[in-house]
Amino acid sequence: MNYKNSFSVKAFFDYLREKRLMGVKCLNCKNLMIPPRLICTACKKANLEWFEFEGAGALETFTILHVAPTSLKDKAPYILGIVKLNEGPLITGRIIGVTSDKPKRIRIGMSVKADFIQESDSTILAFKPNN
Amino acid sequence: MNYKNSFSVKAFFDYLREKRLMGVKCLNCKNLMIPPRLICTACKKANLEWFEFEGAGALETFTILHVAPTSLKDKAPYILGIVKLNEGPLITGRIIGVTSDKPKRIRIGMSVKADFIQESDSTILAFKPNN
Amino acid sequence: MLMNKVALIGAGMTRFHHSLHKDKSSRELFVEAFLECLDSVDKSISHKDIDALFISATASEFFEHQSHIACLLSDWTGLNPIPATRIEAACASSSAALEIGVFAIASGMYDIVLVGGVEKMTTLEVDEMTYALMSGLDHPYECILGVSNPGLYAMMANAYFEKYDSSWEELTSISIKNHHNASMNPKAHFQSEIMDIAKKISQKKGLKFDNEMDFLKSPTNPYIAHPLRLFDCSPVSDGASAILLASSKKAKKFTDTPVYVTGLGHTSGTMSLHDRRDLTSIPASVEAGNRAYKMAKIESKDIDFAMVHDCFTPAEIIATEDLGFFPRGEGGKAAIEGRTRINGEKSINTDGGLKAKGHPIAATGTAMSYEVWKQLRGEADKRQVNNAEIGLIHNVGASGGTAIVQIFRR
Amino acid sequence: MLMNKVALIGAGMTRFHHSLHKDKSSRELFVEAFLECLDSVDKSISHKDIDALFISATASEFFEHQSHIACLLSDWTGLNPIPATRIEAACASSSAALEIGVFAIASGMYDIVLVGGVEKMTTLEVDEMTYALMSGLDHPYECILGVSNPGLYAMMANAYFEKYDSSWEELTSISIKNHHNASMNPKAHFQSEIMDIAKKISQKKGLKFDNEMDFLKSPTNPYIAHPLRLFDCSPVSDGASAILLASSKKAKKFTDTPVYVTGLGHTSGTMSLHDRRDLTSIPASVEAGNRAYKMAKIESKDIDFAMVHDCFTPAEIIATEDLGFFPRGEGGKAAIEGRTRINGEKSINTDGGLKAKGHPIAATGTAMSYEVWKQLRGEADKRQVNNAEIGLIHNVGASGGTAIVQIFRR
Ligand SMILES: [Zn+2]
Ligand SMILES: [Zn+2]
Repeated sequence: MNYKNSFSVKAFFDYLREKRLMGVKCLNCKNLMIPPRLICTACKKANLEWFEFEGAGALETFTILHVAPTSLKDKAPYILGIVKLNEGPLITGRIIGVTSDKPKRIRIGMSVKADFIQESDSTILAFKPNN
Repeated sequence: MNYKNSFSVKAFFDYLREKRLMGVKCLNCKNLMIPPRLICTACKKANLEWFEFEGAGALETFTILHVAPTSLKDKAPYILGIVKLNEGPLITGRIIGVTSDKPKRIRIGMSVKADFIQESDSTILAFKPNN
Repeated sequence: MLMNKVALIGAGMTRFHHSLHKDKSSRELFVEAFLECLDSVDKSISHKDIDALFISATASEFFEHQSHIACLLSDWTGLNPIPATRIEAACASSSAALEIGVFAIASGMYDIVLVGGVEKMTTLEVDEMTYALMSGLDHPYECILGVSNPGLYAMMANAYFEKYDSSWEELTSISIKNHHNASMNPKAHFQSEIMDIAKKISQKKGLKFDNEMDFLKSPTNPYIAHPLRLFDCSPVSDGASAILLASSKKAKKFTDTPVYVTGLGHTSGTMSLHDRRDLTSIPASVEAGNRAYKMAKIESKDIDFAMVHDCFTPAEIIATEDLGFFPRGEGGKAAIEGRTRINGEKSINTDGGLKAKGHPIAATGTAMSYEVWKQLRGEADKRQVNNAEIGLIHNVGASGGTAIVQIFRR
Repeated sequence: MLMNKVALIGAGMTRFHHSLHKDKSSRELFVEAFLECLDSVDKSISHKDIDALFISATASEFFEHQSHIACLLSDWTGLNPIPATRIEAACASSSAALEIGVFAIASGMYDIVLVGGVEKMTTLEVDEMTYALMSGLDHPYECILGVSNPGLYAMMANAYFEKYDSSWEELTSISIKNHHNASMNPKAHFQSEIMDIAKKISQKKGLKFDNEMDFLKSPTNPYIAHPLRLFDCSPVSDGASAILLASSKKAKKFTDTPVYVTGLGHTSGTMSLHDRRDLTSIPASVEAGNRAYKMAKIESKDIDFAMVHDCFTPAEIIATEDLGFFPRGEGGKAAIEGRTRINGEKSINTDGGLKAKGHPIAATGTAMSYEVWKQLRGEADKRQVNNAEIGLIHNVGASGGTAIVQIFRR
């Protein structure tokens, strides 16, 4: 077994800064995972390789955050969603390109694609509707 | 049993602001405690009354803090000590009135008395040597 | 195996409240619950009878810059030098502590163990408190994005609405019922019906609300995380709760009416909400329930009453489905029809739930057991469930990364 | 009763280090220890064999804004949905987790349990880290005054010097020995003798040190909390450790050489140092030791080797006295005379101790058990204690608010 791999939180964000949405693929059972893991969630083997997701998917659910934590107080209200990527896995992201004062405009099932926004010191995963 | 007493952390500091060093006395076994408690450490009864300590005692041990936590970085090096009060109990305080560059001048056993210093928003218990 | 080996012989808790405990810190809160717990033991108990302490505080690091709190509470209760250990599993912390107390006794190591939890939350402003509790989520993959606990349950609610063609109106049945139950609970944070609160506000602000729905839909009930509004969320409360556990052998020395632990279920879910395929259920709750039923050798229909984790209103609906009380998609309808009120088909959150009783995070699990203790001993006063024989608690950590179900009988 | 009911069947840990794990967070560190732990099981083990998880992180709230970490690690190890609970008792957290793992198995609830701890410390600057770890002290009565963990042990050291007419020079025997032991431990943070470090520094800075004492007395070894200097303190390290426990019945299925848990002792002391009448001993350690000896039915003289809690050099001296290895006031002299070196009269901290192996807080307790595991199986290589049959670990929370002693035999 190889313990010394780099499927780390840091690597995910390093890739995100390069506008790449990276997860892993299990070399044993082909299971796709994002964010990257060190052990396959399906077959429990630690035999993985990087896998790049296209970033396209459909909105599985969402919320509009009105009461925000300290660091994001100025940004509220903002929208969050969970997106089902076309490759299968789901992931959480900020939803941009729709305004929070019209929640009816945000539809579960609408197709979205990944975007990468800069916030404070880090790159944040976001999704915006496909028009 | 009376659960609703005020032998609280807040009360200790409220008294400290008034330059009073307050602990409690057990009405059952006469045990003296400082800081105040809600249950006697000796007989385990919750039957206490406030007791004012004179603030005089002897230095039981001390240290000179060179690597300080963030909020006290500017104050380092500073001296801390545990004082055995004349009434019996021991308590921790900042040691003032001696300079930290002469550790030999700080003697275990030396007699000290309580002082109350203002630091940021709170009153801090300090002790200084009796001269 | 473990079934009936351990019993509750005492229970105590502070009132849960946002301002009543302003001048108290964790240690004073917990001592208050502890003293009531000692007093509740029918045939009296003393410090020297207690062998160990498993205590929870969920986020005392942020609220009071205090960890190592089990040691502190062992000291402040006068129980020192008995072993003292802090247990943390987010909002399910103190039910995890109770479970470990059961293990410790059943192992033969101890006869009597004190478990409980305390949370002093009101030291922080709402935005800081929101961030503190976000430490229970996946930091890089949820927290950094600004996902809060209400945000996660809001996303579950929207997924549920979509799947079952339901809407926010259904959720109000939960808060209305739980406020009603809390109005009969002297330990509850809120002790008034929603309409009473609405009336108070309307008098003060010169507004007028025709009925509960009129109030709940008004800007006086603002959005926290759409679709969830203020009255969909449990309040911020300070509080503590404590339970004394004893081996069933020793229990009779302390009380003629012990409450037995008959079922334990505890499972972990994925840390992130997004790692679950169905967002309208909490898989860890389903599995924890199944494990608890199996150990207790009963089915969900045998449960007379249950305290379920209603940190936000959709959580209660999902919980009653996950635990098998109602079919999928029908938890909200069941509540609307009154089937979950006290002495309805299944009495849910007789104490007012987290929503109205309050949710001082680490105090919640053992406060649920406190209500079960009261109910099974017939001491729940106006909230009493008739012929209460089997009670269940269901305690969830964050969005379902932890789920704990415990079953008790008299 | 509990004696010999539970055994260690596997052990793993990361190297402890301040820079090597720069790019890893808690989850990656713990998975690394976990995978080594799985690999260490002689007859192989798989995920589905493991029933539950008790994991420690002491101050992950400050280091990574992450609580609910047992759930996170259950998820990241792939062990989800097994129950996962976080255990905290300051610096004694993961030995408390091991103890609870033993209870859980002995209760009959589980057969195989994973315990361990992780601490990712290097995310903070020294002053912030100092403050984070001060949460383990009594916040209003110690922390606010600016008392740090080294400050508390410095005060114990001065009290000890006064009582036994000893001095700082005695302490250096501890750091010199522990660096020597760590130089033979591939998992240790420092893997070099103090004199080697002194030589490196002297080359770089153009200084010259005649011997260890010359170096240790120089400004290159600055004061942290007088009389303690940098080399009296354990370093800041990232790391994780994990232990697999099994019921003794099941253990043989996984290994022919299990390591049995024979003695458990755990007590709480006063939260504040000032609440103890004698500052030259840690009463909780004395009592925890006595309880562990009693359960294991042995005396201190029967211990072949011990990992004791040397977070600061005076702690090791006090520990060897508190545990009954040496008479009061003679712990330091024993070290100077070489009686505590490997294969001396009593081999102490064969792995380099917290001082030189490193002290990622919550990883420390089960890392001590890791060394006991290695020693009792004869796998400690150049550090091997001859005829090692009974090993002890001694893990202290903060200034002694918690003390845990555990005894193992092969
Ligand atoms: Zn796989
Ligand atoms: Zn007394």
